[in-house]
Amino acid sequence: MIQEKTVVIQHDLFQGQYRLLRVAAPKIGPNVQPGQFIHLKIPRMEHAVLRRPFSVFKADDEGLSILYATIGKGTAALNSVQPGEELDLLGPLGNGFPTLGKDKTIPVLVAGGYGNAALYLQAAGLPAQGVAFFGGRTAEDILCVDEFKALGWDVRVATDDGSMGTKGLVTAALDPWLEEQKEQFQALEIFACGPNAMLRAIGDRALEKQITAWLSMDRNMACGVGACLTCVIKRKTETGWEWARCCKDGPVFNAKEILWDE
Amino acid sequence: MIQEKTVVIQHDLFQGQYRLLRVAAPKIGPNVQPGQFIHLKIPRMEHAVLRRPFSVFKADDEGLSILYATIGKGTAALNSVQPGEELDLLGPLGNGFPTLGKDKTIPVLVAGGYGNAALYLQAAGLPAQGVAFFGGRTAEDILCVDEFKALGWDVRVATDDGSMGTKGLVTAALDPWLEEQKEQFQALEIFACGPNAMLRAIGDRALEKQITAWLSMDRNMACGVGACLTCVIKRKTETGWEWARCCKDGPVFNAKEILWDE
Amino acid sequence: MSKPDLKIKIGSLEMKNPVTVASGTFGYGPEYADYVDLDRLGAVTVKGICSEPHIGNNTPRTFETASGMLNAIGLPGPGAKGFVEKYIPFFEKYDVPLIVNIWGRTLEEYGDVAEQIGAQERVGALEVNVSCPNVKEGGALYGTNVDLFCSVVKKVRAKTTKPIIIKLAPNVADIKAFAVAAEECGADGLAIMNSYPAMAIDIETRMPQLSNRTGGLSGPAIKPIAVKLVWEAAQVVDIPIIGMGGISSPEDAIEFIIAGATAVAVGTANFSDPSTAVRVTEGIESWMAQRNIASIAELRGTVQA
Amino acid sequence: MSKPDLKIKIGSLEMKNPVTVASGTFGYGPEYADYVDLDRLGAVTVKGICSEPHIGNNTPRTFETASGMLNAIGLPGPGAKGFVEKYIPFFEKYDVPLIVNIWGRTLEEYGDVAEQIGAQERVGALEVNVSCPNVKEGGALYGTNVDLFCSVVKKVRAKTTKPIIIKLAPNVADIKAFAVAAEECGADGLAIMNSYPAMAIDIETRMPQLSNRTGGLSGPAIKPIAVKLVWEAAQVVDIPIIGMGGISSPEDAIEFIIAGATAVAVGTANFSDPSTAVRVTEGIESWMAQRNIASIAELRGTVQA
Ligand SMILES: Cc1cc2nc3c(=O)[nH]c(=O)nc-3n(C[C@H](O)[C@H](O)[C@H](O)COP(=O)(O)OP(=O)(O)OC[C@H]3O[C@@H](n4cnc5c(N)ncnc54)[C@H](O)[C@@H]3O)c2cc1C
Ligand SMILES: Cc1cc2nc3c(=O)[nH]c(=O)nc-3n(C[C@H](O)[C@H](O)[C@H](O)COP(=O)(O)OP(=O)(O)OC[C@H]3O[C@@H](n4cnc5c(N)ncnc54)[C@H](O)[C@@H]3O)c2cc1C
Ligand SMILES: Cc1cc2nc3c(=O)[nH]c(=O)nc-3n(C[C@H](O)[C@H](O)[C@H](O)COP(=O)(O)O)c2cc1C
Ligand SMILES: Cc1cc2nc3c(=O)[nH]c(=O)nc-3n(C[C@H](O)[C@H](O)[C@H](O)COP(=O)(O)O)c2cc1C
Ligand code: FES
Ligand code: FES
Repeated sequence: MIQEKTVVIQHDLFQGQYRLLRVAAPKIGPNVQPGQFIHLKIPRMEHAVLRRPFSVFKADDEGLSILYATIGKGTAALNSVQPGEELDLLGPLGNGFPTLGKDKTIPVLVAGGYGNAALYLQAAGLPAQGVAFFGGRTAEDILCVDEFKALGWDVRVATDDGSMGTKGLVTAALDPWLEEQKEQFQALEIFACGPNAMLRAIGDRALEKQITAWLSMDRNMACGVGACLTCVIKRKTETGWEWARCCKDGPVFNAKEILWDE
Repeated sequence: MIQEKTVVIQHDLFQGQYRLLRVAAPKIGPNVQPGQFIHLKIPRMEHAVLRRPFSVFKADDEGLSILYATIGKGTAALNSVQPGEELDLLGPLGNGFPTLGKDKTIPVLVAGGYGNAALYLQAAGLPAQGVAFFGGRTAEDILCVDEFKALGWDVRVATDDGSMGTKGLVTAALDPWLEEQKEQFQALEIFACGPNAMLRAIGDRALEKQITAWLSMDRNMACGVGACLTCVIKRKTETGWEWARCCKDGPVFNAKEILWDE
Repeated sequence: MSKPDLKIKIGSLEMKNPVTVASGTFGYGPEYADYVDLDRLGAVTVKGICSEPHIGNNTPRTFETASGMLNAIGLPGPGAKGFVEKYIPFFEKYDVPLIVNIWGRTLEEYGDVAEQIGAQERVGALEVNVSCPNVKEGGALYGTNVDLFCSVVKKVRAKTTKPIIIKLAPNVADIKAFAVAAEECGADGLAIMNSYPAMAIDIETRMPQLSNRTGGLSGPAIKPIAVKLVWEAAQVVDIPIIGMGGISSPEDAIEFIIAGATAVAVGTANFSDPSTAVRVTEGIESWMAQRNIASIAELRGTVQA
Repeated sequence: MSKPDLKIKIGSLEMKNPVTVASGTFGYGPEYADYVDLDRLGAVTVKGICSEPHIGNNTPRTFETASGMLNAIGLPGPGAKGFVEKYIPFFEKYDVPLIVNIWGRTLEEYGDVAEQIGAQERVGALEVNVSCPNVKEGGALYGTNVDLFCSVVKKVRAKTTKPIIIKLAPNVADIKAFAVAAEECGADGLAIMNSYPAMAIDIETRMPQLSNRTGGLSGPAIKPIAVKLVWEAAQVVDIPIIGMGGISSPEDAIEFIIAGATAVAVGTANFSDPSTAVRVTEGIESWMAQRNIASIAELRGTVQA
């Protein structure tokens, strides 16, 4: 884990409400594992005392990029950052996705909205390509389909309004496909990132069908390094549950570890 | 008094630490009297709850400009404002300089640092031109000499380090000249703007020599419109003194009204 | 979508909308009249008035801090008689209800000013600032000692039939005790909160940034403190509360109302934007309309806590 | 220009510089060790420890506000035994003094944890968080009732010979009474201030932004409140004070020292910049050197007020 003053290389509208931000980060970039995140200090936002966490979308020896949605004050302020400006990052943070558990496993990616920012490096790094399910409100929320296809993934899309792919939640596309895989659930391994409700739906299916599933959880964070105990998630233990820190013990958890609240 | 959303037309380094900012302000611009000021909301500085006051340097039917020194957080943040951006102004505020009291009066301007931002409109509007004394720490703090000369003023400069004009405070240039005018003090009328200590020195001389002098006072302000009672100055009354509001009752006061603190 | 009902009442004081301005941030009325149509406010609350004229503190009187400011103006003012002569006539040309903030250094002064101001027909309510040191009893603060506090409320109550709104000091361990005491002693409403005692020091000169050494912290910085105090007080009293502390947007005002406030006041935000109170009113109205909330009463105190 | 003397003492605890971190913002030590050389800190102060393990509150536990944040973490922790086993060994490889923040829900819990933690050689001092409700006596807060407060200080004093630093609650009318009481009951130092009770509400869901409904406000927003409390307390006690509340720069720290603090703690600012405490230390040193101030003692309490 490193605190690095990075320099913005590129910052463009990507699609809809999403922007792509690339920074030169020679210290953090080379150390990123798929599914890890960085904690970013928004410049010129002096009334904000907290950083903002973003999954690393892409990373290499020179730097890294994030793909983000503008949803509130911090991301709105981030919009005004220009190439050449300095950005203070902490990273790479947390535990990312594991690689495939077994040979011959069919990897399944499930993403909602910016969720596939967290999945791209995983998709690129896995030894095998499988099926990727992307969900979103509308076609504008379906990101990087071509990029995942170019990596060899079979991409299936669902949108709430039916403007692209199946109409409905991502499970509307996933469930029929899962049904087809009935005979080989043990051969599947799911990697998912998206809104909480989606992750829970995936977790439920994984448990029910005994599929290994890895969920990248999204929790409000303060420190991002395990010190403040803001971002806790209930993790099952032998005798009940304990708090696990999303930032430090996650953000990726095995679905069977998570105790969902009623 | 008007609250106007103005648009930045021009924002350039003027000289040294001084910048010139021009805005389109069709409502405020035409109403400005020499010596009045505007109260400016610094954009993108959400942790700052107060506006910042600046004298109007120039004004016309389309807009106005200010000439400002970068001295703290607010003016530093102002530096980043770009042409095209919106600036929220209150103005024109306060009571400016009166015109010459009598015919045949010789007007004398005395300015320290950005003080002559407040004096330019006065210099341009008076029916007669006289002598202008400009003081500053170094040559970089002596502003607009050519512009005042172009208006027909006899400009005399003093700098603390002697890098331009007389070495010393502005009074080092003023005093010998005043000495020469001994016979006709009643014919002089002083208009001054600058740091407090300078204004006091001018005020003292004015009282002693019975010269009419108008001082544009600089006080920390909150509301800028007379409501909060932050910016008060002791004004002599028949029985003692009362508080006058720099923003509303000033910023220009007759030197003989001011009760200086011990 | 019909227009939501924004009307509220504090005792006999009727306000067409729940938004007033905080005492001391809006002068005596005329100062902002060029920028704001006063008749669009629920009420105008003026700067604190004592029975006698008062000179206030030396300068510096204010200092900007992170998302807030300190003030130690020191309650200068023209006194009750001066106020009545100088400013009551100004309000004749407006319909807006007038709330006069009053204070004293002794019980007698509280009584005197309440009587003089309360006698004015144009005055809709008195707001009683109890954050003052009692000069007779060695400087103990009326606002942080329940017994002294009750004596003020009772004194003011005895001297006027106008609605009295007690403006509580925030720096107490238990605001509920003061809220209940005010109600029991005859208050018609509460105002929460006054600025919070605070200080800043210039490290180069080692002088306090205010001539009075300490002052009151106001602005967005204190909003979460104020919301909590309003929420706590609203649970223990039935009289209406005017919530204030850092309000600068309609959303801020709605947060106070959901916490339990009947009305709100815009203070420090006037300095940054004189149109805040009007903008807040319009914003509350459209926010409610969009959500089909028919009246302020439907919103008040509905926090799920 | 010789190097200024930054050393300070709190009872028998010696710190090579006056800068520590605020409890709860720096974990138990290891969490920030990748970013910060712990040995450059004056001391490490760890998250609050109770005698028994504790689960804390549900989420959401924090919420960002204007120049501040709310937290209601709820003091989860491994308990005294768990802390000793899990974290004391970590500190063996460092020289930095260790301050352990402790708390309890009953007097007995305060006593137990003080005894267990105080017995650890590696521990340099105990910081006693008194902002806890007393579960036995109906939830009254130890920190806002002088009698309960004294009982805690005396209990902890009786159970350990290590320096004890009492961390005062800010939400009292008169901090001086608590400062004096702590000194009289045997405290070696004071820590001022804890986060300030506060609240925020989501206006769409009408739910509090924290699962615990209310939480503590920290960060630059509260700095002027903290400076005043430190200044007031410093006038009435001789024991050293650790000042905290919104410190994020050397200048902030110097302001507290001039107000009367012997040491300072960096809290919320760690989240934004983990190197803050080190940056503050370096900044104090160079600021003093530039002004030929030879020691912290020359600076302390020198406000011209
Ligand atoms: C591990 C992790 C990875 C993430 N990766 C991405 C990504 O790749 N792309 C992307 O667009 N977003 C991502 N997010 C979400 C992103 O952090 C939030 O959208 C962002 O913090 C919103 O900030 P704001 O100031 O605009 O929103 P506001 O709502 O104004 O923020 C207020 C506070 O809430 C917090 N907050 C608000 N929404 C979220 C959220 N969804 N998750 C966590 N904290 C939140 C903010 O951090 C801030 O503290 C990720 C979050 C986590 C925890
Ligand atoms: C009537 C009037 C006319 C002015 N005209 C000009 C002008 O034409 N050009 C120019 O450069 N400056 C002018 N000033 C001064 C200008 O307002 C300050 O330089 C500016 O407010 C500094 O803000 P800051 O945030 O950079 O400084 P900071 O020191 O960070 O500000 C902190 C606070 O102190 C106040 N403050 C600091 N210095 C001054 C000061 N000298 N006067 C008043 N308030 C101050 C700020 O407004 C703010 O509230 C004028 C001031 C007044 C009262
Ligand atoms: C400059 C200033 C002057 C004030 N004067 C008074 C006053 O005379 N009487 C009073 O009761 N409160 C006074 N207050 C407190 C405000 O009315 C209000 O309670 C406080 O500022 C919190 O609201 P805000 O954060 O919106 O400003 C004053 C506040 C400020 C900033
Ligand atoms: C997330 C968080 C957790 C905290 N936990 C504790 C704690 O366990 N014990 C304690 O005494 N204070 C705790 N505090 C209070 C801080 O130690 C400190 O007193 C307060 O935050 C003010 O300092 P700051 O503004 O620099 O953060 C906590 C503060 C925060 C923000
Ligand atoms: S955000 Fe602080 S522990 Fe996870
Ligand atoms: S700045 Fe408010 S009265 Fe002058």
